[in-house]
Amino acid sequence: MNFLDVLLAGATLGGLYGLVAMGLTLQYGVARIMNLSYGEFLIAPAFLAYVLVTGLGWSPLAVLLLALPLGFAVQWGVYQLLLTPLVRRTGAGPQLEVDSILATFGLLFVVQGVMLVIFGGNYHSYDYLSVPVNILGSTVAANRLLVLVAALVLGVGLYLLMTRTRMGTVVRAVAVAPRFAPLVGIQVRQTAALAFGLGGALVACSGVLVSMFLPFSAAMGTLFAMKALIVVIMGGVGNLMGCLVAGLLLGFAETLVASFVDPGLTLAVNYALFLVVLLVRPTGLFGRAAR
Amino acid sequence: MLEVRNVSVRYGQHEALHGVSLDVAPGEIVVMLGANGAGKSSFLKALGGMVKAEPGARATLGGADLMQLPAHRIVEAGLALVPEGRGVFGDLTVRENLQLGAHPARARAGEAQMRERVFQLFPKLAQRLNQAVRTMSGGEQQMVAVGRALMSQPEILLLDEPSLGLSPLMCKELFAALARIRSLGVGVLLVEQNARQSLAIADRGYLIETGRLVGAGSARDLQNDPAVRRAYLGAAAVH
Amino acid sequence: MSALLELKGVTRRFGGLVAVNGLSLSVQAGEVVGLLGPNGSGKTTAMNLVSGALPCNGGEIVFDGRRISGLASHQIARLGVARTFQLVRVLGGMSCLENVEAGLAFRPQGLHGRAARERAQQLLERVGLGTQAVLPAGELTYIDQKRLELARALALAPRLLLLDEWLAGLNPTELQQGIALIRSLSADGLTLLLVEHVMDAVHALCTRCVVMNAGTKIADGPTREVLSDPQVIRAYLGEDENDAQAEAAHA
Amino acid sequence: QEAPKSVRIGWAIAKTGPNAGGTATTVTPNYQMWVKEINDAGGLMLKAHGKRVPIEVVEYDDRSSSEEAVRATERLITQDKVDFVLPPWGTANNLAVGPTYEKHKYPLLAATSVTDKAPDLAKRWKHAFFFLGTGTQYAEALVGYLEEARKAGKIGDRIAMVNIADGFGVELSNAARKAAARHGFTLVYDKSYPIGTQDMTPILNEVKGKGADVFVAFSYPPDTVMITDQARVIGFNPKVMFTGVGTQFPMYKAKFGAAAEGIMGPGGVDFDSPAIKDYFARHKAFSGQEPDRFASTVQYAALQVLQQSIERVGKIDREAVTQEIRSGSFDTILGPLKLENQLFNNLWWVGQWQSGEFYAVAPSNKKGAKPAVLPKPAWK
Amino acid sequence: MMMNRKELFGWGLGALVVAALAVLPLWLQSDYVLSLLISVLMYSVLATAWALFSGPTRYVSLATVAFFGLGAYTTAVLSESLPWPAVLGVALVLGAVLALLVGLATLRLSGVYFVIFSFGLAELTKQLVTWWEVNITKEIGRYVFVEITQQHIYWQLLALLALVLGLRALINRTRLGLALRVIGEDETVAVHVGINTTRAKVLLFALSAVFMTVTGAVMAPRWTYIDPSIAFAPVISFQTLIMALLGGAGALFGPLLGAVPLVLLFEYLSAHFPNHFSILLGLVFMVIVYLVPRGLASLVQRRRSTR
Ligand SMILES: Nc1ncnc2c1ncn2[C@@H]1O[C@H](COP(=O)(O)OP(=O)(O)OP(=O)(O)O)[C@@H](O)[C@H]1O
Ligand SMILES: Nc1ncnc2c1ncn2[C@@H]1O[C@H](COP(=O)(O)OP(=O)(O)OP(=O)(O)O)[C@@H](O)[C@H]1O
Ligand SMILES: [Mg+2]
Ligand SMILES: [Mg+2]
Repeated sequence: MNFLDVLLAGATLGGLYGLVAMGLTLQYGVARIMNLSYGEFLIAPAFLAYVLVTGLGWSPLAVLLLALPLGFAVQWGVYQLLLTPLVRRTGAGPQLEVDSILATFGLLFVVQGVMLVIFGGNYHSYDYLSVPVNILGSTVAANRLLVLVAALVLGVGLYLLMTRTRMGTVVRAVAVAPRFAPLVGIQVRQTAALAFGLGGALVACSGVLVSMFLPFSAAMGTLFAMKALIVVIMGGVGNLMGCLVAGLLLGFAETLVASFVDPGLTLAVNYALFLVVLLVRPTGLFGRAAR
Repeated sequence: MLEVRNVSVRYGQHEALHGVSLDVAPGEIVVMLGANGAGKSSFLKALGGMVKAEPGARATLGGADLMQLPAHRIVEAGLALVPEGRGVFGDLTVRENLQLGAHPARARAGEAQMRERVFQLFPKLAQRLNQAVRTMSGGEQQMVAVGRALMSQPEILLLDEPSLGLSPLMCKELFAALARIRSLGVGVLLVEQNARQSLAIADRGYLIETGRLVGAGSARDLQNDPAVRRAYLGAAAVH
Repeated sequence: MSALLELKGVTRRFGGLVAVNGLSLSVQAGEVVGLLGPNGSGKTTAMNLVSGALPCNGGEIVFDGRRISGLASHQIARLGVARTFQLVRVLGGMSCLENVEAGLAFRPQGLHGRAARERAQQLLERVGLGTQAVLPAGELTYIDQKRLELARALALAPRLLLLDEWLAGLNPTELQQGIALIRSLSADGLTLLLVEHVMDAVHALCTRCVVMNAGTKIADGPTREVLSDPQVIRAYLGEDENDAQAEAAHA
Repeated sequence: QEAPKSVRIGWAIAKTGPNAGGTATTVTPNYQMWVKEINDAGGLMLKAHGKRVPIEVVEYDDRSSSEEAVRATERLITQDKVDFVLPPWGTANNLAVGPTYEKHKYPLLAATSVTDKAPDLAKRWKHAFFFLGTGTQYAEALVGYLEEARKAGKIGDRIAMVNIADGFGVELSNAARKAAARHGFTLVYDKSYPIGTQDMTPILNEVKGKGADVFVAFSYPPDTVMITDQARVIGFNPKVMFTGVGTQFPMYKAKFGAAAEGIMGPGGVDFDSPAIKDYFARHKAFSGQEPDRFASTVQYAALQVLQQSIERVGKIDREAVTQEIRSGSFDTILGPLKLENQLFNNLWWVGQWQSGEFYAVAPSNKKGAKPAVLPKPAWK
Repeated sequence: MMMNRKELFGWGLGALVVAALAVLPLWLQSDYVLSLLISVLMYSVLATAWALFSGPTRYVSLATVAFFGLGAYTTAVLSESLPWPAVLGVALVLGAVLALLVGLATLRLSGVYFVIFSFGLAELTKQLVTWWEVNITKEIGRYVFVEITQQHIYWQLLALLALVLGLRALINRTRLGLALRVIGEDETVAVHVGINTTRAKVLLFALSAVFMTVTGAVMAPRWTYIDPSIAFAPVISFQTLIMALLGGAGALFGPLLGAVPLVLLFEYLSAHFPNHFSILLGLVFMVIVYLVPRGLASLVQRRRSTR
């Protein structure tokens, strides 16, 4: 197996990991909501894509155009309706962490339950862009390449947006000190809702993209959420570049191990890598102080 | 002109502030003196929107009633607060903190100019633009807090013990700077334990005790008032 | 007589910044020494090095003839070094009494149970918080939290007490009380190293001062001498008040 | 003795959690359809009472947890006092509830569990019946078939094999490893991968480089789909490609269509059998989805066995019904069915997609077997 | 240490309740109720053990199942070759050793980093056990055939619960309890008042882990068949955490207030609404969060304080 194959496979897989985690890092990093129901909001757009693609003959790319604003709107609404009462009540203090874990855990079950009722527990899958793309003699599936491209574009783009623009600084200000943000004229609730919604748009995007090549079922959301959590923490909470880098690292590690050591150890190595990174850098690759 | 009427603050059962009223005119420095726990910080926080005042309070600034505004609109209306404990964005850099200070629309136009002013006032900040504020010394953080408030180009600046933790030299420079800020037409409301230095630059002063205003007067009168001397200027001042 | 606390060429870096640079100083038993310096000159960092909150990058610290640089904070605390923090740190969710009991429980021959409660009440009274004993510490005003912190530090029955701007933010009346309190601690035989910007307090309390600037020591000696040192005036105290005002008027 | 108002049948299956996928494909539609068909006919015929008695269902969600499955089974038996209990999906859960059935002397008709331990367990548990064979049986059949192909000069003796690191994958790969050695094949690649793997390219690239004619993957549905998909993308086209659970699923057919041509997997059905055709039609009409082409038919046949046993005994007498299951011969959609030592051995072991249907190809001497397409045609 | 009358009464009452619960199965006829009680007890022990460490220190751990699974595997591997008490003993030692290693490794982590680290750790354990079984023993599932009845499991769990509750009550009274609360409030302060935070945290983590491990060992015989997905199911960690938080991890009986009703609720919902279990469960959760802000324990306390 040549090295370029490994590199490409690692990059596409890592791109997938990074992309799936980006929305969560925004949601947790800024709005300080540990959203356990995150994975369900990845699977729901996947189902949307499935229905529109197999039922109505839409192109998944068209679904993407629908899913992005829809994902934003849904998560924005979730924040405004379900989470602001908690934020108010706890004054964004440590109790918020506990309350949001419990509330989003509940939401997880509700959304998953609804999907189970509608779609049953079956696996779903459809075929799209499953065609080889040749890059310097190595082949990679177009749909997976698309994910990598999306991850790079969104990751780098949002990272620049967050670090280079005033709006980004505002969002980060809410992340680090929500209590003091109003002192400089920042509307905390709106900003947090915005970040939460943006996270929703991102996760919807990854849901649609994932549905192009991974079979999914209503029960699978938590798997994605857990993976995303690992990537978020490894990259450093709230840091999109961290997400991308951590995702890619995990992807490369997994592919290298699968190719040269033993595919049976891929996930073990992934977790081990994650643990080692934390032991060396207790706040993740790009993280600042823990809170 | 900031006109404050009848501000009360309650923490649960305990009323920390009872119907305080006062005025701050443009271009004047007003100092608020009071023992610890008297309610000075609560008063400033109520004006800055960090705690809710009891109904019936009014605080007009340029036609707007600050008490009716959501917290984030207050700074837009022209009132900036440097809260107790500084309230800086610790994980952000000095540059970003100052940039955020200029976030209100009112402050965008003159941002670059104001930044230069702040740097003149606190040259240290210009050298440490990319340091995370969390890692700065106590006094340095105080500079960031004041600098950030100035960045919003307020009409009224509220400062809660700004000299806390500043070295004597910095302290002098800060008070000198406040005098300069006043000359720009900004009204300054200052809560200070350092009564000697603050009265020296202030125009007027108020005394507050257990949540009530108990005295007011020109800075000179207060300086000479024996009761004030005893309580706030201390024995050390009488030599 | 050997010093109770001795810093020998102590250095601490943060990335490229040398916050404390080859600092040497000593504190004799029973002394009250002021550690002064402009903002950011490394005073708090020096305190952190002594209390073990930060490790040294170089040099060594000796307490009571024993090398303490390299020891963990809790070991240093148990040897008899207590401190307060520049930004107060009280245990907000616990009552004042419990805060002080936390200080009593873990020193050598620590107290627990009823004895601790009684002793904690005494200590709270000593710092003037006798009536607030059962209040959650988070509800105290900033100043009272500082008092509570002092009571907690005293609970450790320390031989050396490090106070970081403990007197900042007090009004003159309170300041006088605070000074009297610290004097009484000193009279009880406690050795103190205090960082302070309040000159009245420094004059009133410190027999000797060490002045730092940009991480290095620029003066060390009897308070009056140090405070009239031109270098100290230039870096730290500023020219005379009138000059400063004149300068401001020029600008 | 008065006739019961109903025959109470309980099941605790995974409606949520990781096992929900397999359950929804293979178990739930069959259970529900079976009950509906019986009740539409008026119920189970209980001779002893001379009348038909409808089935009443008590169902629980075991949430894919062994602990819940065990407790729900206990609840069905001791609280709800159901007359019969139908088991959950999957090897692990069938084994987990086994002792409970045994303790209460309820027959366990395990139709979705594949284990080499089945003969031993059957000795230990007198009330357990294993319908889906052992890993060795599948492996032997597959390798036996490969041996024929090798003798015919159609393939070489190199096999590449991967398996999922879970009960099914490990059982089958262990058996296949032994079978391969026995029949003189070389395993040029033999690795496992963990559940939750989201990319098969590294494995496939590696396997592709090994120059094996035969690629065998003992995989689960999501990975089965991924393996097929990615093999197609990288242009890996071995002469024999055998993939695991999921190959037989309607979802697989919908996704790959003609591209699946020539791919093999465990199971298979005899589409020339009218009974099977009829079963497929009924299943489609009832649940809106086709049955899978592996365990579904067996699952349904097991239910027929239960039904016929009860009707032959003619009353609710579990001991007698169990005895009947053990020794009787039954007429099912799979044809005549008789258990040997509580095991059903007359299964289809290997199937293959041929022009849009998953036909049974091994054992090749069994009636209804189709000749296999070899080598696998190029990807479409 | 002196005990006042009220405390003595509390201990006496506790002993009485335990004794009453212990004779319950003798009188109880239903296997099902017994197995439900076993579930209740299992989660009660897990949640209380979890809160033993995480309650005062506020370090939220998702490693529960790593220890639980380790215990289950100990039973699976050793139950045929060792007498039962020895199996439990080995589980205890293994749990303690693993916990000490983990505890020492994680000292620098805090907040959510610790949470997810502990989750990653449980998953790593699962992956390694899986790999070992697949590649070394070549058998992924293990069978546990031991002569342990449901009643035995019940008694053993009850004993564990009594032990862990008693231990927690004892620790609360001691200096160690105070140390943990100080750590939970502010670790910097903790070291500066002379608390050896490393020792306190690691000790408590190990104690809590030992209970989890032994619980896993005790539970294993109930399933006959064990594989890594069963023994290391992450849902066990999550449910333990949710129960403790919902009940209130700070109070002695808080975890019980979470575990008992939740296990019963799970049971009720999955029995009565097998097809809408998730939705209803989720709704119940959300209602609780919105209506009972500080955990169920706070309701009881509030009631008590208003009386
Ligand atoms: N968050 C709070 N919860 C309860 N009581 C509070 C809170 N904040 C302040 N208080 C109480 O309100 C009163 C006034 O406090 P405030 O901080 O306004 O006083 P202050 O004059 O600024 O004092 P200081 O000089 O100590 O800063 C005090 O009695 C204090 O205990
Ligand atoms: N964790 C850190 N990372 C980077 N720089 C730091 C860190 N802590 C302190 N510094 C820097 O080290 C220098 C010394 O800080 P220190 O807190 O010791 O000053 P100080 O003398 O106590 O000042 P002040 O009187 O304002 O409290 C400062 O310039 C500060 O910015
Ligand atoms: Mg104040
Ligand atoms: Mg300092």
